[in-house]
This record gives sequence, structure tokens and C-alpha cells, in this order.
Amino acid sequence: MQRSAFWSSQSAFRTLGRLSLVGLVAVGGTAGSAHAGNQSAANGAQRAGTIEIASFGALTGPDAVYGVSSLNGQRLAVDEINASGGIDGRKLALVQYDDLCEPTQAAIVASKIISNKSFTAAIGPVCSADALAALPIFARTGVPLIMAGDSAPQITTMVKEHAYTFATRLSPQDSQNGPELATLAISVLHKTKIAILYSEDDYGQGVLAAAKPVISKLGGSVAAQESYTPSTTKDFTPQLTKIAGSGADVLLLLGYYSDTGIAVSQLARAGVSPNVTLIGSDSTAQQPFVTLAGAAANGVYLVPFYSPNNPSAVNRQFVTAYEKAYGSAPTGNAVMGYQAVYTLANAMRAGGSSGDLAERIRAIDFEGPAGTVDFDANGDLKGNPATVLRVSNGKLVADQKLTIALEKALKSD
Amino acid sequence: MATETLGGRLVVQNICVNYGAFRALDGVSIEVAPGSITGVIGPNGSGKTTLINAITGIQAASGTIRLDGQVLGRRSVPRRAELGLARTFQAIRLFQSMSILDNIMLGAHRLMRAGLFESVLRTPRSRREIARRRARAEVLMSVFGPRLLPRMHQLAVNLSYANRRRVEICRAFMAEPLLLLLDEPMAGMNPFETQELSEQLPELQKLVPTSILLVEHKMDVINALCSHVYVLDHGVCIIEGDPRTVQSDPAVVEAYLGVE
Amino acid sequence: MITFVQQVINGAAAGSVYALLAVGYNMVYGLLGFINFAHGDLYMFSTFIVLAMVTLHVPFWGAVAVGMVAACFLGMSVERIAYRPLRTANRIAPTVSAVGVALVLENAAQVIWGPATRPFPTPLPQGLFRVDGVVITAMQIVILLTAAAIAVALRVGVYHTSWGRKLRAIRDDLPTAELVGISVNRLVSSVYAVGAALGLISGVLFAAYYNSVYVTMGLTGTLNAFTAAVLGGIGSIGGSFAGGLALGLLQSLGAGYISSGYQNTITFVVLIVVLLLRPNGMFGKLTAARA
Amino acid sequence: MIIAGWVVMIVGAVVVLLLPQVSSPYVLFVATEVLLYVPLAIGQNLITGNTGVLSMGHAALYGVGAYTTGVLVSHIAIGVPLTLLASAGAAALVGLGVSLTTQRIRGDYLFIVTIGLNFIFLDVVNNSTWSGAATGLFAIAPPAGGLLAVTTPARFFYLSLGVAALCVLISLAILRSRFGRAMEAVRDDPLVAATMGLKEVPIKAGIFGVAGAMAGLSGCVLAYFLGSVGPQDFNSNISLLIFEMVIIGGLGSVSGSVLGAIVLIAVPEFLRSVQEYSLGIGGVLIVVMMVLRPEGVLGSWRTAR
Repeated sequence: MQRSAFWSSQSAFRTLGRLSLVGLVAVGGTAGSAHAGNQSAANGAQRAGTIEIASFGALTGPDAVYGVSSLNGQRLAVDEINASGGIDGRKLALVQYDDLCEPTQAAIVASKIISNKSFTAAIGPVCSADALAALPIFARTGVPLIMAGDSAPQITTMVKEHAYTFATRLSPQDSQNGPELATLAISVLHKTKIAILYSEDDYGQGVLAAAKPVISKLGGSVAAQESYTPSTTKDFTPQLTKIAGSGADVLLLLGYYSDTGIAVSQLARAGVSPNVTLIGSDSTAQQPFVTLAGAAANGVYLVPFYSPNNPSAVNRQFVTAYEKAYGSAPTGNAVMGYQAVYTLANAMRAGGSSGDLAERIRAIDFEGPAGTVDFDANGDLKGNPATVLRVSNGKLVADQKLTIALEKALKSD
Repeated sequence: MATETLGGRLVVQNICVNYGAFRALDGVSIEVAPGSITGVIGPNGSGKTTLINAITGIQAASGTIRLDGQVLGRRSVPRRAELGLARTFQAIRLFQSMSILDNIMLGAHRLMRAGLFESVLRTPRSRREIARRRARAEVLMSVFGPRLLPRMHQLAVNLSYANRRRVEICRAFMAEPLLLLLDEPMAGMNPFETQELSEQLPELQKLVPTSILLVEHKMDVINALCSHVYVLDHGVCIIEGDPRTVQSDPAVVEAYLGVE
Repeated sequence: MITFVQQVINGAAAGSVYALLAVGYNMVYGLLGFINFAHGDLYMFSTFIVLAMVTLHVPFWGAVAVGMVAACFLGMSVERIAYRPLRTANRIAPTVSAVGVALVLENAAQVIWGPATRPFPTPLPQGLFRVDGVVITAMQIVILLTAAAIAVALRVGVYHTSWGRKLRAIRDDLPTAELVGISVNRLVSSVYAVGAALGLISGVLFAAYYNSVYVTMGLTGTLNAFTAAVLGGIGSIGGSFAGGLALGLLQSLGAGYISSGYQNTITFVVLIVVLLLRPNGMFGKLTAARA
Repeated sequence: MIIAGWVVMIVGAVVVLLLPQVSSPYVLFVATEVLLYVPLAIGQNLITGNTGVLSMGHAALYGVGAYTTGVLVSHIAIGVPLTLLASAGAAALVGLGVSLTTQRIRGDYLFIVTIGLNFIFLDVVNNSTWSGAATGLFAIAPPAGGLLAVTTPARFFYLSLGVAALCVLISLAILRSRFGRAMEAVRDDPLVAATMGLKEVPIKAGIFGVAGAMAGLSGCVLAYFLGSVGPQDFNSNISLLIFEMVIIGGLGSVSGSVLGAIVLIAVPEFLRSVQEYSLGIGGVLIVVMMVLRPEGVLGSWRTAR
């Protein structure tokens, strides 16, 4: 019995035994609850004849702001569609999953979605790295996936390389926004000494990478290039002080409004001259940017792919409904979530039973609040012309003249 | 026991230890002959534990310490243990989360030859080595009769005070040291247990030939065990010699009783 | 040169905020030898309470008072629940249980107030002065003055009141302090309360200076406070201020002259180097080691 | 008793081995993720539970393993066995280096320092071109043929099962050997351990090396499993998660660490409704564990000095 009990207090055998017991219980529990989960989902689908849509994105954690915004937009669209009788009498239902903006979680969530046969399509996520991890998993079943907030150019590469025809992407890309910002600064506003403040993540680095070649092509120069850690950096004065000392006459803000808003509020303190022109990227162009930046936001140019001020009727109706539902103006993520649901709904309505749903999604062409929704051969949104906004008295106001000038300058390149 | 072949001669010359401005040891020189039990006595705070700490390398000290002619100098605590020093502590320090056997087996660490890979893979050589050491541990425990042997798989934390002492002593002997430093091993024991232990120490020494430096309070223990004794007071060695002679010295009496 | 002076001024202001956070943290450390890993989250949570009050149209100073009371209460409850039972345990246990408390506070704040960064409306002066091209803001002056005033007040509190004497007795020898009739529990509790209150002041200044309150400022706060404390010397009040300023300057100049992408790296490399060279911090005295 | 133990073990093994045949892809994914965390939790347990070193930067070692595989695969055609070895080796070296450079730093200071090392790791990969900066590395695929061709979810499951089982066995073997006792001796009383000839520095460095190798193996499998490596998977939240696994499972217990991995990965999966509170629930569990039983649910560390 005492087999060379040098180690008398912890027998390895006992540990192995415990391990297997622990494993068994876990497997049992896993199988049981997964089974129950599928069962209830299946029941639900049969009961009401609903169309189930999987929605995933960061719902908790530091990036939850974007995921929750997108989900709000999706919910609003679903409610509208259901209120108007659903699709052929069937109601839409969203089932949401949290991926925390971590690729591992995104892979797990994706596998959970494809394991559940009742989903018609999936919408999400809000972080590019998550999309890249989830795409190969969706490829196994080919459930249509509408990406609603991922701007990295690598997604196009992956979709193209593997011919992921099930995937479409609703967000404009970093590769579009970067050149727009550079062109606005150099060709339209005639400022050539450029300073850049970018977020140290795939978004900031992506826009930066797309903007830099255009800057040199148009004859501008990068006087300062400073990064910060998204959602962690709150003291931007070291970077801004350096920018102030660089003698730049324009500052590009490539990051999320929650960061760039704070950065702008610290400009004066860092000695940045009020004469320096500020241009914010798409993710900066949100109303909360002004709240965070305060008075310093006045006069800032913003180049979003979407503006709540867009005068189209679809947009006015969307903004009113959104504000009524959530008490705040819609963000870019919200409008993408909203359009994602309409993309799906319109594709389903359009095709009846003919053809593949993913194919029909790619063939869609309709006016959404953010402009025309129309995909190219890689499932990317065909670029909508950028809007130039200017902050005036704490409001984002569309600048028609600059918008037209920018469009012209972009075309002439 | 063939004293000549034995190592374990400790020569301490003129060591000093300072705690800030306070001089805990002031030029103490002692010698432990191979195979002997040499005593160190002295009132509380006279520097006895500091002396052991200095020898084992826990406390930095000036002066020279030689073990069989080798200067210990700046060698680290574990290095000194490898050279053949082992000790016990005045306040017992066992590994409470381990069994008695584990505690004692750890004492043999310096003697184990099987390396990490061999031990982890449990090669026949390492198994044989462990079996051999374990047999040795049981022999040492058996010196204490039925006190430890039947309880060897119990956790150290559950033992009585005296038994913990015994485990600590076994653990030190397990290292088969050249020199063993015992820091008040009888402290907290009743007269019967003290008596027992002073008979068992020579028995253990017979099993594991080693020199012993014994720090003790109880004069009868010193009388029974030691051939030679040093008396410390206020960090200075005030006298040395045969226990009986030393005891009658007026300086010792004064140091102990505080007679003016 | 102007850029350099500007970086120094901005670094000093940021550093003063760290210093106020570090000092509350350091008091607990100096007294009991625990890393209060929840200190940053206490400061985050109580600052959110102030923000919530302000949003409910409570006058600003009233809101700060409410926040202060809440901070003290939170600090004391945390001590009672997660530390007191572990005062005699090994070193790992209280540090780990503090991590647990930090997580609870962080989660609670996220559930109550959401994950977004919130702007902080403040009545503190917003003006700025230009001296030879260098900008100094009124708020920076307020921050520096507040930090200096609190440093003086604390010094008086710890070295010239009976409260301070008792604290030092506990720090030097807790069991004996208990024996001579000092009510250790009450005093330790009071230190947590004072520490949390200083944290709140630091939080309000932080929120006003950076115009932001957000959930993850807790962890960042803890790390900055610890780094400041180590740079200045664990357990010393003056050291916290020196360390806070040093950290502020370090981050400011590091981002300005080395690379803004490696701001964390610069901070932590300095921390590690200091700990390797001076295991008790730059100006640290050997506090009674509780090995 | 022993027969019952064997029965449980055999049934457990059969069920686990058959899992890919009977479960949905999702359950298989979650099971694979749990298995990926097992070597991490076990390594953290060796460091914190058995050797008593308070360290919370394990995700960095995990990341070193994943990035090693990512970089190797994107430059040379290399088989899975070699990337496994390279990742384990690289992470082991980093672990060893961390331990050796920080050996003078006191226990609770080291806690913060290791959190800092995690941040430093992120700064480095976020700002380097070899690591693909913030976007990371993509299209990490093993050669289709060859030994250990991991191409299907089932094979990923078996690969991570193999890695996890290997790490459990190594960990048990170390703890059963005299070095296991030596680690615990250093943890419980470094001074006494030193007087017996146990050298704290090499023991701690060795454990960091072993734990690093385990984390490296996991990182390698993760890189293939996701097909991509990015900084988001190795931030301090992941370190915290690994740390929690060991605390909740019980410091010092191998089976506890495995239990911790299961509890913290699988349970939240099936309790999505409470996910909003998962952070706080974890926090409460940690406090309760520390106050009531610092040694853990299945812990072997029986004392609190």
C-alpha cells in the first residue's frame, strides 16, 4: 500500500483520479447544457416561426461601447421590421453573444453560432482581429456573415484569398479614410506640415498606413507622428507637447472619439497653437467627441463615412427613432448595426426562395442612413463619398462646400 | 568511532557582528574538535544564536570561520550546507505543510546524487537512492522509539512541541553533516523529555558521526554531554574549559545571576 | 527648450495627481505591509459616485463631500471584509484578496455606470497663462497647490498628533501596540478611510484634469501609485510625493523624447531597475521587515 | 477505493477521447479552449502555488509561445513538432530570464513587476513589424501533411489534449520528486531551506522555465487554432484569468488548477446570462477563498503562516 511514499501527503494517483472526476463532471455538464441550449433555441424557432439572427461583438470589457452601440442599431432595425409585420409574416429575433473583443472568444462564439443550425445569418463583430479569427470558422458552414464594424484591410485579403463568398463587410475601410484625411489636409485646406496622433491598435495603425503614402504623394511632410494606447492613455500632453514643438500646421486625429476627445481637451495645455487645424478620422466623428473635448472641439474638421446630420429622409427617420429609443444620437457603429439588419432583411425579401442568401446579400443595393449599401466583388462596401463635418458651437455640422471640394480632389488623384 | 578519520573541525577566530551600533559578537574565537560535542552557554542576549547564524552564513560577520581548514568566508548559506553544516533553530522551524517523513527526507538534499531529470523520471538509480535514504530516515526516527516512526506520514503541523523538536533534530542529522549546530534543542521540554533527549543525542551521533556545537541553557545537559564549553556574555567569550570548572567560575556566576 | 519646459510642467501636474494617490496607498503599505491592490478601484468607484451626484445636480462641493464619505466607508468596509481576517496570514493572501475586491468594484462600476469614458464637469478654473511660450493652466496650479497642502497636512498628522504617534507604534510593532492598549483595529480602519479619502481627492483632480472618468482607471491608478511609491520609497509620505512627481516627469519626458509607443515600458523598466538597485525604493528606509 | 479510482479514470479517458465524435463544434471548441488553459494554469500553479512566487504576467509567456509559432510559420515551412519545440523553448528562456533578473525583487513587489512585464510585452509586439504590430500575424497554418497535421477541429482537440496531458504529467512528476518538496520548502521557509542546501534562485528560475515551456506549448497550439496571433489575446486580463484559475482551484493543487480552468472557461460559456457579473463573481470567489481557505478547494498547501 505504501508504495515508496516519499511523497506521502499527495498521491499522484489520487490527483489523476480527481482529475478524471473533474473532467467527467465538466463534460457531462457541458454536453447537458449545450443540449438544453440547442433544444430551447429549436423550440423557439418552431414556436413562432421566427428568423433567428446571431449577433456578436464586444458587449463587456473596454471595447463594449462599440459592441453595445452596434447592438442598439441592430435592435432598432429588428423592432422596426417586426412592427411592420416582419419578413413574409415571420418575425426577426436577435440572439446576442459577447466576444469581449478577444480573438479567442470570437472563435468560440463563432463556433457556437455555427453549431446552432437555427441561425439564418450572423452579424458582427466590432473588432477586426475578432473578424479575422471568426471568418475561417464561419467558412465551415457558410452561414452568411455581415461584418458591421471591422475596418482592417487584412479582412479583404482573407476574404479574397479564400473566396469567402458568405461574408460581406458593411464598414468603410481604413484604406479609404486615411487618404481622405490626407487629401482634405493637403489638397483642400492647403496645409502641408502634418502631425499625426494615432491609436496604437489595428485601427489607428491601419488608417496611418493608408494616409502616409498619400501625404508624400501630395507633397506634404510628416512633422510629428505620435501614438497612444487606446482606452488607457488619458494624459496626452507628452505627445501633444511634442506635436506643438514640431511646427506642424495640421493635426490628424486617428482614433476613437473616447480618446481623441480627451486629447483635444488637452491641446491648449500642451501649448498647441489654436492656429493648428484639426482633422478627425471617421471614429472620432461622433457627438460624444464634442462632449469630451469641450470648447476646444470648435472648428475641428471631421471626415466620417456617416453623419447623423446627413439630410436624407432615411437618415432623418433613423436618427429620430434612434434618439427616441436610446436617448442619444446614433454612432457609426449604431448605423452599421442598423444597416446590417436591413441588408439581411432586404436580401431575404428580394429573393423569395431562389438562390443562395449570401449571394443575394452581395447583390443588394439600397439606400441606408449612411448612404448606398452596395457590395463589390470582395464583399466590401463600395465607397460612399465622404462627408466633411465641422464642429460649430458644440454641434457637428455638415460642410457642403468642403465635401464637394474633397470629392473633387479625391477624383483628380 | 574512529575520530581520526572524522572531519568536522570548526575553527572560529575573532568574529564580530554588528547590528547597527550594537555589537552582538565582539571578537569571539571558538573551536569544535572533530567528533566532539562542544557547548556554548550564556545568558539571554549574549550572542549565542548570533554565533550560530554567523557560522551558517545567515548573519554577515567579520573574522574567519574555517571548517576542516576551508575558509567559509563569503560562501552563501546553501553552499555552507553543501560543505557539511546543518543546524536546528531555537524556535522550531519545520515545513508545516509536509509530513514528518518529507521534512526529514529534505534534510538529505545535499547528499542526493540524482539530478532533476533522473528524479522527475524516477529512474531506477533515483529510486534506489530514495529507498536508501528513507531506510536511513527510519533508522534515525527509531532512536526516538515510538514517538516518530508510527506518525511519519502525519503532517508536521499536527505534532506535539517535543515531537517537532525531534523531527527537526532528525532532519539535521539526515544531512550527515560534518558539523551540526543545535540551538537550544531542549528549550520548552519537560525534565523527563530533556533527560531522554540528552541520552538520544549521543546515540544519533553514533549513527551519524559528526561534530556538534550545542547551545544550551540547561547546565545539567551541558554537564552530561559536553567535553568543552564556552561562556558568552554581551558578545564576548568570558571563559572556556571543562564544564565543571567553568560553572564554578565567579565571572560565570555573575553573568548568570547578575551579582554585583 | 520650450518643449522641454512644457513637458516638465505637464509631467509635474500629472505627477501631483499620482502622488496623492500614492500617499494613501503608501500609508496602508507602510503600516501593515500589504499591497492594497484595491486602492485604485476605490478611487475609481468613489470618483464615479461624485460624478453621479453631479449628474443629479448636487452642487459640486456637496458631491465631493458625499464622495468623500462614500470613499471612507468603502475603504473601511474593504479593510473589514478582505484584509482584517488576513492580517496574520502569509503575505500572499491579503494581496490576492485585494485583487478580488478590485474585481468586484470594477464589475460593479461597469454594471452601474457602463463601460464608456465619461466627461467630468468641474467648477475648477479653466484659464491658462503663457510665459515665454510655455503654457501653464490654472488647473495645474490648483493641483500642485492641493498636493502640497495635503503633503503638509499629512506630515503634521503623522508626526505631530496622537493619531500619528499611535500609527507609528503600530507600524513598528503591531503586537506590542496592541498590548499597550492601542485599538489597532480602529486605527487601521482609520488609515484605510484616510487613504480612500485622499484617493478620492486624487480621483476628482484626475477626472477634472483629464476630463474623464472611466472604469479601468482603477488598475492604471493602482499601478501608477505603486510605481510612484516605489520610486519614492515605500512607507514614506515625502517619498510618495517625490515618487509621484518623478513618475509624472518620467512618463512625460519618456513619451516626449523616447517614444510614445513605449510609455508603459519606460515606466516599468525604471521600476524594475530601481527595485533591483534599491529593493526598498529610491529613498526608502528599511521598514520593519515582515518576512 | 482504488478500483473506483481506476473506473473513474478509464470512463473519464474514454469520454474525453470520444468527445470530438459526439459533440457539436461549439462544445469541442470550448473543450479545446479549456485544454489550452490547462498548461497555463498548471504552470502558474507551479510558480505561485508550489513555489510561492506571486507573479501575474503569465499571458506574456503564453504570447511568446504564440508569436514564436506565428513568426516561424510566416517565414519558413516548418512542421508542428518543431514549432511546438521552438515555442516551448522560447517561452522557457523568457521565463528563465524573467526569474533570474527579478530574483532580488521581494514577493509582493514582484507581483506588480510581473504585471508590468506583461505590459512591456504588449508594448513590444504592438510596436514591432515582425509581430505585425497591433493587427498581429495572420494565416498561420501548419503544413497539410506530416506528423501532427492539425487541420480539423477534432485534431486540434487531440493536440491540445496531448499537450495538456503532457503538462499534467510533467507537473505531477516534478511535484512527486524531491524537487517538488524542495520548491515547497523554499516557499514555506526560504531560510530553513537554505540551511539545508536548497538554492532558492535556481529552483525558482527552473520552475519559471518549466512553466514558460508549458505556456509556450499552449501558445503554439493557440496560434494554429486561431490561425492568427494578435496582442489582444495576451493582455493583463488573460494573466488575471490564469491567476484566478489557480486561486479558485486551490494554490498548490494540480487537479485544482485543472478544475479552475474548467470553471473559469466553461462555466461562463453556459451562463451567458450572468456574464455581465462574471468579473465580480470571480472577485468574490477570490476573496472568499483567501479569507476562508487560502489553500484552496482541493489545495495541498495546508498552512497559512
